[in-house]
Amino acid sequence: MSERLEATLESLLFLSPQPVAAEALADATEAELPEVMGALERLREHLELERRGLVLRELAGGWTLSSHPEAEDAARALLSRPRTPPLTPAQSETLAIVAYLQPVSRPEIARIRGVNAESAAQTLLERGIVVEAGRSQFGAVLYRTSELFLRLFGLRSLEELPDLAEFDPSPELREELRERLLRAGEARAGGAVP
Amino acid sequence: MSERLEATLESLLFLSPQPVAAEALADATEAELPEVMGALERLREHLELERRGLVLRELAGGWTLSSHPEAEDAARALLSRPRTPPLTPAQSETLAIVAYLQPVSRPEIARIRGVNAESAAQTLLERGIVVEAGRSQFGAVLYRTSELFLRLFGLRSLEELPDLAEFDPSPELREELRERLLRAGEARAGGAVP
Amino acid sequence: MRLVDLELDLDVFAGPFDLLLTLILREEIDLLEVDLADVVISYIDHLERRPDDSPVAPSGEAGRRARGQREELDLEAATEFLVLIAALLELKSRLMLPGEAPDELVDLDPGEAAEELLERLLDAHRYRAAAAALQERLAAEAGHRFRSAPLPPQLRRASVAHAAAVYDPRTLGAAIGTLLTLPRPVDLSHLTVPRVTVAERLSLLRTLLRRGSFSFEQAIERADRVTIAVTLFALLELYKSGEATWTQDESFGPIEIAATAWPSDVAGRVGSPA
Repeated sequence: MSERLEATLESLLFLSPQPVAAEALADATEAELPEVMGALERLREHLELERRGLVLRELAGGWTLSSHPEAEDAARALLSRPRTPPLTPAQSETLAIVAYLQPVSRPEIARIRGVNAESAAQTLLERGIVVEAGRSQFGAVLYRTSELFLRLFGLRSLEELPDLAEFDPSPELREELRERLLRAGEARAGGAVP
Repeated sequence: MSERLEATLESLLFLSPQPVAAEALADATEAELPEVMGALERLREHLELERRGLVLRELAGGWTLSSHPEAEDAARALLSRPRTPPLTPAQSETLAIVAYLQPVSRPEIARIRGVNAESAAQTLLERGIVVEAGRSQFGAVLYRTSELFLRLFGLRSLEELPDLAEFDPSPELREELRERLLRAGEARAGGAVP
Repeated sequence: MRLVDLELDLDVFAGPFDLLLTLILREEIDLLEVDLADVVISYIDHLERRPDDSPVAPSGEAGRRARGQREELDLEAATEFLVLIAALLELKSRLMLPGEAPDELVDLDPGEAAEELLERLLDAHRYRAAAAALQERLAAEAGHRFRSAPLPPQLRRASVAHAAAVYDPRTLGAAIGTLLTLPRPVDLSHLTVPRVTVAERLSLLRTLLRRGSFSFEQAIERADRVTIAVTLFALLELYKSGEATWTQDESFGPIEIAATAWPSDVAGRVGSPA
């Protein structure tokens, strides 16, 4: 019976993403609190002695199972592979702006694209392709590309970004890239053409 | 070392939200596939013999840990939600047709059931049991079962579904139906016809 | 209820549903002449009538079981009816559509049609049995729950070591090229500068109002479309400020405009004797 209690507690903690208080475990298993405390202690020892892949811990909010720290490298290899679905046009544009102008702020990206850049920038941040790089003098968060960005695009350094001459619709203009992008963006957004 | 492999595999499967193929486990642990298969088998046996709260199973093309059924009452008490809400007859019929005929379109499902499959198909889609699978040559959306379907129904692959022929109506029923369609009226013919 | 018990009274046929099927399949009744909607209505009537016709059910456990059993039979019969009527509808619509060969138009091979109906019924039985088996499987799996938890924070960041070059840097150059393209200036040459202002039309309407009531037609005599629109706008302004109101007895009829009884610009007088 009490061996069964250990197993049931293991099941319950396996299913709970958050730590569970011993009282809640006692309620769910219809066992007495001291019984539950004893079973938890035995389960913890058992997992440790048998050198299993799980560790039982008591945290502030209650008891929780976690994976063994020794498995972390393998876990990273299995679960932390970069997510690389094809980039949407909004993501490509946002990433291109960050790549060529870095560091660049979110309001600037929005001005250049003529539309809100919120969700595309958020996705790039979450995937770790773009990272924060301090704040502008006006307090806006600045972005730059990450090392992961270089890897995913097969670049050794930012120097290897493609030369823009090939893609520039009016290469005769000699102004700075940032100025020209902002001007084109404002023309797109407001229609106020110079 | 190989004992460590068992523990690492347990950690990985604890962390993975989906079943993991043995090949992916071998990649992540930098072990050979036969070694991994052996370790998985030992882990499965160990969990069973030690009567632990976890069960290792091969499902949906990979390996996954689940809670032990004996803990189900306590799990229901603690988590206060069913594992998966039961299917209505309309939903299970629709699911059966998708499972055996996939990819299959909504009009085809309706043709077999004799009624519209709209709402049942919608619910199955929302619950992720069925997913879209492109379009038929006439432009109707096609459906197939998902990986979640295999997991929820405890199947390693679609091949494990029983042969549809097993559900053939008995020869007696078949004869009775034929009789009713073709000859039952014959006996009465003449009487009621205008 | 058994489907056998369904009695029909249609224009072209009176008798049990089963017999109708047989006669259709033997081409003694032309399917094109059968109003299938009436068959459906008869069936629904039959279903609704049934509880009153049935003998009083025994009470208690036995009664509950009997009722439960009957409901199951109903479900079976209902499935059968639905499958058959759907198949008949399909056959009928096929008969109504010209086929590729002209003689396909009215040709229904009774043997084939019967086989098709039988196959439909068998399929319905098969998939219902398969559905029941799936339900059982799902119930048997109920105790195997899966863990659903977010990854621990240290695993959530993508690891650089496992990154391969999957994206083409040229997409970035191309995106910048798109962003550098200036939009074509908007061509405004087709628009004419409005020559009439709301203020002008307001003062015209006020002048007309001072002379008494007038029709909208009078206010827009010889005016172009823009002027008509601006005049209407001015009229709405007058209505909003309470200076004028209008009546129109019928749609597209003349609009009569008159000053309101209590001009709002003399608010102090409102309520005092006129």
